[in-house]
Amino acid sequence: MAIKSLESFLFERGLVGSYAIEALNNCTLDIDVNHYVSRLLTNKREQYLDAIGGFPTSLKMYLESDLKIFKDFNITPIFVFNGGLTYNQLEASGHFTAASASASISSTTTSSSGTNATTRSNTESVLLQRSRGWTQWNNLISSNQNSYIDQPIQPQEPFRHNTTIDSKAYQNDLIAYFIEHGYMYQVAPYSSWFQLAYLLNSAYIDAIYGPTDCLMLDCVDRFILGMEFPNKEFRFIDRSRVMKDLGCTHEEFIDIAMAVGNDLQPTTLPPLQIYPVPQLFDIALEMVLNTGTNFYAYQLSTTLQNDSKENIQNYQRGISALRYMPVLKDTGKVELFVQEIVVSEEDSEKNNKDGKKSNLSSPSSASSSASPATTVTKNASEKLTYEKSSTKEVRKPRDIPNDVHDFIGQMLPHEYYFYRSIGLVTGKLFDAIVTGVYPEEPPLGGGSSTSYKKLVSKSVEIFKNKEINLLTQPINRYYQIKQIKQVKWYAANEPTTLTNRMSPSMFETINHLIVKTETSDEKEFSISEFITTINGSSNMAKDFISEKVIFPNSVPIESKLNSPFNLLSTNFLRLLVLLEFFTFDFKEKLLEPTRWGEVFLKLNELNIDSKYHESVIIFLVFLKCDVLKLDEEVQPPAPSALSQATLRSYPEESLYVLLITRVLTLFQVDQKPSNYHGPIDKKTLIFRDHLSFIKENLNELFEAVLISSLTSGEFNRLSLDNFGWARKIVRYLPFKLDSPNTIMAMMWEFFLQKYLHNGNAKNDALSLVATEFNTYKSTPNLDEQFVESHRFLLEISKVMQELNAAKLIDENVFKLFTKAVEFTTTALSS
Amino acid sequence: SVSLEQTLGFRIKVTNVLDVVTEGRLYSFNSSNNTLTIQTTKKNQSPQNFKVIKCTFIKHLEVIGDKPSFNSFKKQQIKPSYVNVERVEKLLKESVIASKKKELLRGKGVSAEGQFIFDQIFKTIGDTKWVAKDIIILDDVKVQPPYKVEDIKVLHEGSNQSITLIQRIVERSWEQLEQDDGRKGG
Amino acid sequence: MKGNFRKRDSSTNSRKGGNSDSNYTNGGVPNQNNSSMFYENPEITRNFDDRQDYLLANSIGSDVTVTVTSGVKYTGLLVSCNLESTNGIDVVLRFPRVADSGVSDSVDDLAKTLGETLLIHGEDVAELELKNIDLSLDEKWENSKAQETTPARTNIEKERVNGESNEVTKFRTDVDISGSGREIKERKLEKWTPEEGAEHFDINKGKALEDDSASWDQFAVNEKKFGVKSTFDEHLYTTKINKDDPNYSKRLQEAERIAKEIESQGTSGNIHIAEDRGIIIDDSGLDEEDLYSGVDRRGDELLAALKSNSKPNSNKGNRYVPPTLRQQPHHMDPAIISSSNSNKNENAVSTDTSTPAAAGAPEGKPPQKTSKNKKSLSSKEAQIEELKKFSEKFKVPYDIPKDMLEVLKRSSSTLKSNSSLPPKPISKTPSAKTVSPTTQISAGKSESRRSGSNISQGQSSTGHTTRSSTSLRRRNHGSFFGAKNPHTNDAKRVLFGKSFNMFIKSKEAHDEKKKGDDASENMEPFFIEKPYFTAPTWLNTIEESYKTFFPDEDTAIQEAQTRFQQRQLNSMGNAVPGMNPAMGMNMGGMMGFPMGGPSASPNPMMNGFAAGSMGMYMPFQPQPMFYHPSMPQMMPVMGSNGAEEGGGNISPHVPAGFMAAGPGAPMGAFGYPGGIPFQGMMGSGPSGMPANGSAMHSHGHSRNYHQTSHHGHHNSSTSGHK
Amino acid sequence: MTTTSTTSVDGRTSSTLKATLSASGPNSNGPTPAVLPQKPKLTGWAQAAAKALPRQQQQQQQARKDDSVAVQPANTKTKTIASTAPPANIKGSSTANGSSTNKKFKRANKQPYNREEVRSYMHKLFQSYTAGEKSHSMKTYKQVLSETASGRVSTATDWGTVSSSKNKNKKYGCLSDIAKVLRNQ
Repeated sequence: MAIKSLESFLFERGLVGSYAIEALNNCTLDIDVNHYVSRLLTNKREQYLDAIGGFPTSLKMYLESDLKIFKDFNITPIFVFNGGLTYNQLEASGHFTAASASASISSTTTSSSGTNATTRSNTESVLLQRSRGWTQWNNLISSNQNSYIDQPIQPQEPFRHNTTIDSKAYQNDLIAYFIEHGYMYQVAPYSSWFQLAYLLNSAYIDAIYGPTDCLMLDCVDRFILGMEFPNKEFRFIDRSRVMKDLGCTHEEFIDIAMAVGNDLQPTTLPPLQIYPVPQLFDIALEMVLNTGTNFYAYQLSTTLQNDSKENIQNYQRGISALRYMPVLKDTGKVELFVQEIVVSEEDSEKNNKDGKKSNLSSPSSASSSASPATTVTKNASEKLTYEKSSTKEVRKPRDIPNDVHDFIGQMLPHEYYFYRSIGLVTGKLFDAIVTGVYPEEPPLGGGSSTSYKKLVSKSVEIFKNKEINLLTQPINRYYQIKQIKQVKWYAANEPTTLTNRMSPSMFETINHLIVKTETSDEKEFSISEFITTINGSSNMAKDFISEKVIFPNSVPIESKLNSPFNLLSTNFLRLLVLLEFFTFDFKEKLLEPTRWGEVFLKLNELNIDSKYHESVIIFLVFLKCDVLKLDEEVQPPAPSALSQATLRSYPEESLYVLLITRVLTLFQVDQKPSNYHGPIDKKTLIFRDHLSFIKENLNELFEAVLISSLTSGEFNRLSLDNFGWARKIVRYLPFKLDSPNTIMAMMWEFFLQKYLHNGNAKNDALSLVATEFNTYKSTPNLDEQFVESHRFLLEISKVMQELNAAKLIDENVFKLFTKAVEFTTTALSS
Repeated sequence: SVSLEQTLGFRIKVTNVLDVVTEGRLYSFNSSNNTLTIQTTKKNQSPQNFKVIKCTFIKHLEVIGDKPSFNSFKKQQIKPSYVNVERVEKLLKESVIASKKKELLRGKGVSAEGQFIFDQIFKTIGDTKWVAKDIIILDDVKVQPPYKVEDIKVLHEGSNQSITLIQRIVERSWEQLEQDDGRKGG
Repeated sequence: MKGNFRKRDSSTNSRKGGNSDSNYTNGGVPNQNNSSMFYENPEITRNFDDRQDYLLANSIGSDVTVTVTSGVKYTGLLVSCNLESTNGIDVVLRFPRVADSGVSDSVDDLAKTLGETLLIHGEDVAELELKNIDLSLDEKWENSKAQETTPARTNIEKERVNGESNEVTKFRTDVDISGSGREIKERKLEKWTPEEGAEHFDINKGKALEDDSASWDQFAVNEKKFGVKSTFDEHLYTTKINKDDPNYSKRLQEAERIAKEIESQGTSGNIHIAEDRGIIIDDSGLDEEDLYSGVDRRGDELLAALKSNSKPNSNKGNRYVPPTLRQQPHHMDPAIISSSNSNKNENAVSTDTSTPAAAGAPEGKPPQKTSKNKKSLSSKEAQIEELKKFSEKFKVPYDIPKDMLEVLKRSSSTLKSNSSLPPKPISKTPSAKTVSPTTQISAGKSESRRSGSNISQGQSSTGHTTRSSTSLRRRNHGSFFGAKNPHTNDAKRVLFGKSFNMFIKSKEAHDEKKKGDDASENMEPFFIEKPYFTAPTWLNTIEESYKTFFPDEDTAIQEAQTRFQQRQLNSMGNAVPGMNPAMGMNMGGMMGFPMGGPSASPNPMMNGFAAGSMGMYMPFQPQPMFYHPSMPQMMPVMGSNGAEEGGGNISPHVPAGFMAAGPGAPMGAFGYPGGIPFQGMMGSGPSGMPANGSAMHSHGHSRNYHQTSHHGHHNSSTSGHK
Repeated sequence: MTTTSTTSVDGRTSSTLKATLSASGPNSNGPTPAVLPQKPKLTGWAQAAAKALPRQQQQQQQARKDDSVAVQPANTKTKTIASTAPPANIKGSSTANGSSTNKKFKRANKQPYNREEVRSYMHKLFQSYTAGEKSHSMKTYKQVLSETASGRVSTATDWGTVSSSKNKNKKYGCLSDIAKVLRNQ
């Protein structure tokens, strides 16, 4: 998030140095992904992303061009992601209330909500702009209702404005990209820029590319703030020079940073919250220099004000997080990164106490930081030298208090942090265990539909309870008693308590399921291979139910899961058992597919392209959840993107279009990176939310199953180094990537609408799509994409046939879908 | 807009049109009769005090402190529960009887001083009652308005003992009244 | 879960139904919302009305005070009120009297007219004050009634039981017990679940301890203590038994055997069992707010207790082990390497019931073979064992009332030993190979410092640079890294792949140790540390809260003050080299500017924000001011004034740091020769009032220096002519 | 056939039951020495019984329990033996049966608020006063007012708050400060 308004201030003051990129030749550069992404996706970019969903394609474009330059100069980048959030950050992001307050603010107007641009949190701004975008869009639609026939309207109001993009959402996609291209990455246990500082200090890297927050660390002398590739330059900040120029001590600087708002303490504290953001740092600095303001003292002195208690608390937590931030050390353990303080030897004891009582970071300001004046009067300097000669300086680490968990978060086992660091888990479940809250935040489409809310409440039984049990069982028993709740944005006051304890535990019920094939270490896991393996067995119960459990240490390595393929297959089978695609009873030695499982096992037989397998599973689980029939309107109904004219003249075909667009939300159009600006469709987006929710939950359940298997010791964890984990395991994890955007669905929607109105002329319809979606840039092979997505529809249609045969879906839905696909076939082949 | 339910439990300070201030927690807001009920005692105290204020009588309402965490019907610690009507009836009868007894000790349309004199005498002599605006003690002595020492009359002859006692009581009472008056003035 | 949802649904349905049944109309007031602030539906209205009706019904028969719209107050006995009135509440008072005559009349005048009963219509009732309302009367009343009737009932029950004594071997259903003669609908037992809220905790208030012990509630205890509903306990009260099951008698025997086992445990040394059997935990630590919100402050203690328990401790006996990980060797060694004293083939046999001695034995000793002789327990026994162990280990330090100490003599001593935490190691790292973080950091620092000296600064800055509006773009020449240029190192990459990996690193550490060990045959096999070794808290070096590291208000302000003065001192010395630092202070105090209210000049910083809402910080533009040669001559005079006022370097009346008005930046400009216009800044306190500073006026040739001390103790003025 | 067993019913011997009953004093809530040692036994027994059941059966029962809606909640903790009261007793009649039911309920759930009964009672009460005004030497405030000196000067009942203040025509006008706080949360 960076220290508010500091960057522009430094530029104005000319305190940002620049170097030619050559200067970084051969170096290892650590990059804070949060900071980096916020530089790449500035305000003007990806403004309509939130209206279509999916991964910001332009990000990939910028990333690729940067990586190319790094390569030219032989710079080795290491990307460091942010991990868990500290209490201050959680509160600011609305974690504990699932952003319900922000969601409600966004529904009212800005003026009445009582927040201004300075005090509003990023989450609030994001939701506010999103709702503004949709409101404008609705108005636009209704005003154009009469004129709109088949020419889709383009939205005018951006859906993102002046907010930082949350890089967390795209973490998995980025990690997948880094693994694929062989770049190094790491997910920090908490703050990413602290991890950078640790790596720099322990000489693993040569330079860091991070946010202005790095100025708060006195162990970082200089860091890179930005890259200007067109000029082949980079911009950097030199700490000592900045401090000298500002004329304040390091402690005062930290005080200012805490007051204006920074990554560790995101809210702007009084008296600064009434000023516009761009001037914050400037004003705060003036106050310190001219009136000797200490912002902590200010908070203490205004105890009568409403929020003063929280402000003091936030300030203290911010400072403390700065002093004691966990980092992943090279020993593989997560420990606090405690900076040293300078104390004079003889006063060591006394000063230590005084130092403790100071809200400023170091007791000996004169020696540890630049003094405000360049020259000192004779008397004063004599005095100083005298003082110096009499005492020796000692560096010692700070004392660590006993309630670090109150401002950072409770500690998890090192092993869990390791899995987070390699991107094996997204970490949302870890955060839930640490904070006691699993937030269900509003999805892109707002989530007002009853079916989505139903899905959220159903997820407790289907996914969440199992996940929590699997993850709390192997760790400190405090977590087995700790209450963990699902908090929903639409009813933040009515949380659902998740069950940590079951007997027998979830792991015990599935740990006899083992898929062990004689495969090479290199065999890649895929759902298709998994199906082949399962179908290859003549007696499932015999082949996949193991008499003995394999996790104890006494079991020899050979009998454990010895290849990544076996590890992932075993846990995928367990996942399917938990999803009731298979029934399993250890006592009865029973393992057989349910009707859903039978359909799943047929995917290879049906010649479904293996790249669609994951989508099909998501689709099956969605149908199994049974919250919304495929042809059922969401409640309350969302406005259709089709025109009134279409809906009235072609009711039957409109229904076809509905089914087609819904299924196509599973299909990602092959795009060239670009900032999207084209038609949008809320109805389709809302349906996408459903599938996206299913996918996220499938991912988390699989993560939980996998972690329970790994921590118990079923897999030889010593057999891989970090790159091995990434390349052989993380890379093949299913359900990791963001769900597709709605572009392909919309292309078909408007294609078919035009086709209907234009006397069934395909070419006109295609050229309409080409112009409306600007495809000459983004999708050069439009025809090919239509053919490809049509193939996808046909494959889904095969699956539907099986589902119908197994009586798992309504026959009417099946017939309707078949007709709909036929309709697309005629349209495309006309 | 917010559900009215959420107003429950707020600590508020109500200033009415006479500038009388009441502080407490919002217990109920009734749009059906346009009143606001405030619980003026602390939560865990028993018995409780309340004040029902008519909304038109409110000049200004101010929230003290933060939003309560328990602002819904479900979370109130006073919730309507079963009321035994018989019990209410019984209590009413009992208190009417008790009040009647007390009522006899209050003079109708008498001055505050008069009532004070009566109370003081009653403390010492149980057989003291009002007859119209006169205080009658032991059916022997009468004190008439304005109840000064001069106003003590003997009804029957030969009860000097009691009369001196009553004189002393009345005298002392007036002294006390004047003191109180002086204090008020200062 | 499903059941819960269904229940909730049905309850809302019934509520709706109830609503339609009731003929209660809203008294003609349309229930719609005129303003956008709140909305209200019939459901809410009804709930609110119920609340008020309930209160009023309970106030019948108590003394109330009615304030009528004229301000007169009447007190009297509330005998009736009209719940249907639409404009206020109609009230009937018995024995009314005037409590306060309000503005106008004398009491006498008003009192004259009162009768025995007074009906005040709602439109006149401005306020109705209800005092001393006891809302628990119904409960008390029921109790007293119940006590009267119970003995009789008990006798009847007794007789009936005697009559049926032939049915000894049968289990009796509710229907049996309540008598087969009556016709009664069969009903299922339901578990008592506490409502959300505090009621079930409040009930115990004000009762003697004995009452509580009988009605001790397991669910309440668990929920109260841990915020967890124990799944296990739920079976205790809700189990149904199927007599027709063929295995019924077998199971019954089994059950009785287990029951006996459990009963024979006794409470000695186990606070948990003691609690469950009706010994009360002291509630005094919880105030109502806590009970109310369901937040248990003991969570911290719980955490602390866990912390101490999770610390590996060789003295401890049976450790609790998660069920998942049973049948594995467990180790008490805090080091990352788990060591066991048994050989590999023994591992399979050893269970977690191995004796403390075996577990805690030092490395050198030959392995003891205790575990082999033990029979492995049946799974059921193991489960009980599990529970027992869990409850033994799971202790939370509580305050125990004095009279309970007798009962808990033994367990309290255990508590004591538990509450004192063992001293913690500062670093857990067992490996000798890894460098301690301290040295690493300092090494890194000195290295970067060295490199720092080689950098040519892009811009030399002296004192205060004025802000330049254009950003300076100047390229640095030379190297970003100083002397030591980085070079790509493949080893680094490999290192990165191996480090940050707890498995590999701990194995390395283990092997390292093994190499150093002569008797390598005795070395234990390597195991990866189990995740449950990690406590939910971070390692600390002192037993204090982070909050204690922050100063109190005075200290913080003082610190800021000192810093501020120091800066002024330095900047003065810097600006006027020939001057005495003492002068600097006084100058600092003097260099103020006249300042009007916030309305003095249009303010560039305001940007439409409400002024004065918080402490506004108001910059302003003074008239250009010029340096005059006569100024230094005035200095001594002013200096003496300063001395008179007790102004040495530090004024005795030091205002709060952020309230002080001081020049700071202007002083830097003061050193320049010639007239230089400069911008001054003036602080204002949180109240929005301009700070109390000194003022300086100029009138043509004559100058008045008017100095005010911060607290206005003393004023003096001097005037000089050119 | 399914038998329901609870902690309060010990069916193994009638003598135990008798002991329990005779032990409980006039107020069956009060603990007596004879009751306490009994309690863990029952707990232990039920605990064991729970364990002796196969898991699946338990689950089925759990499910069945969830589906059923009990006619009346019962508090199984009390030592008193449940006597099922006819629904009419919920209204709080004062028969021995009814009060014992109430007593049983006291701990588990306060009985629900009897809205209709309270309203009709209050209504009747008010009627009795307003209808028989004279019998109680009843005066209304209006009468009192007219008899006093100030009464002749007409007193405005509306203090002009509604019309004069900013809350004009707003139903919830006086709650605006609360609304502000709620919005800013």
